[in-house]
Amino acid sequence: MSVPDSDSLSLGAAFYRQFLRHGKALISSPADLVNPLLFFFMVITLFPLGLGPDPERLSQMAPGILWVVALLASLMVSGKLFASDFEDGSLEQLCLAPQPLAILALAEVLAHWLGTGFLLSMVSPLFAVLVGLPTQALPVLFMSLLLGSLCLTLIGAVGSALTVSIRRGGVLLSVIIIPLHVPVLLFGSTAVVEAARDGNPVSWLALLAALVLMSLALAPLAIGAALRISLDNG
Amino acid sequence: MYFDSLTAVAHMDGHGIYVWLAYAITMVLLSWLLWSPSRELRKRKLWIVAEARRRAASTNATPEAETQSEQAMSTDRAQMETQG
Amino acid sequence: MSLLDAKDVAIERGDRSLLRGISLSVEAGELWQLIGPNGVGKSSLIRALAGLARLGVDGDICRSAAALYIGHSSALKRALTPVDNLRCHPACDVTVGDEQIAQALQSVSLAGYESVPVGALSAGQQRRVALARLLLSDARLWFLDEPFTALDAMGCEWLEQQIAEHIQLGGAVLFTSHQQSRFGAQQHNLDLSLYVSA
Amino acid sequence: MWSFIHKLGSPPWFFRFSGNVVKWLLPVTIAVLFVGAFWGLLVAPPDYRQGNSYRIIYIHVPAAVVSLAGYYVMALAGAISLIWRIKMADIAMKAAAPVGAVLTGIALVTGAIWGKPTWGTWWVWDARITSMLILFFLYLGVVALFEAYENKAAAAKACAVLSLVGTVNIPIIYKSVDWWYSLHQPASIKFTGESAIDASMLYPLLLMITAFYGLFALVVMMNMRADLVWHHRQSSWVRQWAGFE
Repeated sequence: MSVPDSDSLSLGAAFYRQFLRHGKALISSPADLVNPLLFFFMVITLFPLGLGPDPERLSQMAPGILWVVALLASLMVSGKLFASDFEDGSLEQLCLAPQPLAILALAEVLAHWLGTGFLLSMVSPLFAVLVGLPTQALPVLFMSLLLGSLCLTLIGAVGSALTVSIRRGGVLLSVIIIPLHVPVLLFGSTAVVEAARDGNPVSWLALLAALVLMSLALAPLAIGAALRISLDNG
Repeated sequence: MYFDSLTAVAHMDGHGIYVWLAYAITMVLLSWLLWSPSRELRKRKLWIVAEARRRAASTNATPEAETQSEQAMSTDRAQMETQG
Repeated sequence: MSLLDAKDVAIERGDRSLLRGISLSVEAGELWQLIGPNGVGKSSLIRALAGLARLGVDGDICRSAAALYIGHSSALKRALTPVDNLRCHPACDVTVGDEQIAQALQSVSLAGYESVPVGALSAGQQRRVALARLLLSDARLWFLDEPFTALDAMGCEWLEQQIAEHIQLGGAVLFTSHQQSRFGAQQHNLDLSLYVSA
Repeated sequence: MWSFIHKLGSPPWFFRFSGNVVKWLLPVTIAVLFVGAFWGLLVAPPDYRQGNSYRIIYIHVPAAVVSLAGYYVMALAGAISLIWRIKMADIAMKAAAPVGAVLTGIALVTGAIWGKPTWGTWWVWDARITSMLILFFLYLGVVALFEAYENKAAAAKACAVLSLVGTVNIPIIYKSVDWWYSLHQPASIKFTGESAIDASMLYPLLLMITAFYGLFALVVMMNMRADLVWHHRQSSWVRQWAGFE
């Protein structure tokens, strides 16, 4: 073995390395970054077509529309989170790594969130104008989607880890994950509704932040366990 | 007894249809819940007894009959498998 | 001091049991080849010994050293270059410098391909990038599942040399392969057909 | 005590034990069910505001209570199978999931039928019924996940993880739905505080709840017995059971 006695990888370095790996893979195919945003843009435009152009009615429903479509976009993207790792065999290697699988999986999920949910929340105020969301609600929309998309990505990652070894796992992912997205949707959209009505969105945003912290703490454990199980089923 | 006559029970001052519909659906579903595992258990017991008898028959049967009974058992097993 | 101890290992697939009663102890400097017909469960066993499969595996397996597993799939991201793939490899247990990677790629005769995305390489070349990991890891226990497939004569010869070198340095290698024993007397064989459960 | 728990894990012992329990529990549960239904339907007085449609509470509330408890039982079995790798817990979880789903379905259907005379429409988005609908989706998710896996041993472990994640989320779902829609009538039985309905209606309701709990345990055990016989169809104790009984 020609490797000099270099120090073994610290947890932080392994976390960063895994984060980098998923990030580079994501950036290398820009379509994966742009598609969710296009999906969000197009589905938002369906609502005025479906519900009629009356601005009064649209702006009243804008928070709900924006949040539901953001949830669907996150769901659509979650399926692909572990799919490529499962196919090219790097999931097996991940399970063999000396560092805990939950932490490495968390690194992958955060990199995936940056590429999808984070971009979505940056772009969402732009699309909010399409459905006539009052301008004073835009910052709260951004904040709620920023926090909410992280929570949705973490929960979606649990579903993705559970269904990665199933061939047509896409639809199944939605069936098992949508009930878990309900609290996030409720807190997020109510925060934006309160902001649009000049009410007090802070308490709802605080609840959303609490959900984010809970998911950050608990979801990786479930993701780690689910990945090991999916490997056995593959 | 709160109700004085049978018709009052059925009518329940206008709400009878809803109450009896709810109870009917619940009783049907509950009985299905109780009935399906016992049917499954009986079906599997019959299969096991049949397979035991077939295995006993095939041990003292001639080789030619052997392959035939073996083949019958595997198709039978496949059929059970799809249901099982 | 044995690097790998496996006692009474049984492998199941679905509720059908494939292998039973396998006991194995691999000492430092030993080379084991798992032999057996197709479908007897060679891959399942080597994955179980490497710690990849837990469901459907009974008996206790304990490894007292870091393990490196190379299976059929190359575990490489098609969009990344060989250098990025080797530097950020999920199971890589040591910090790997750029010159070590260059050395490894040079050793598998992929010198000019550092910046070509792995997706653009041929299957044989991708296999060699995956095998380059053997040079970049401190793991003393190697589990190689069909390592010689999709390798040309030169690749096989390189791999044999790496395995021999790893053995001398006190490592241990388990591998599955169809070809007959390539290392002659030096190699222990584990014939799985003896352990097939009825 | 521990040896009892330990023996529960061995299939032949559990099969005989559950066989005896089912023998006496089946008639008892059916009897209690009919007594409770008779009492609630015909003897108990109607509610002064809602009239006789209130009698649906005697099946709606028990189904809702037991379906929620059933999810926790399922998740507990999942946790046992994940942590101590006991195969019997896998079988228990697989048996509990469909029963819980059907009970939640019953709660939803009876809730909708109850809503028609009281609120005039078949479906009202009130907090309790909405939370039950989401609990129904959680159950369907577990059942769908189990069916999707080919390797049934991995399926049980995956469903265990999903039901544990679901358990963590249920209180949050119930609370978030409540805050989101806080108009619903307060839960009629508050075991802590004094219950909102008087004794003549409370006793049949408690009777029906115990009947539903008995029925849940009964059906789960019967499902488990059917699975055990199939999993161990080759082993001698099953053949002996099939041969002699």
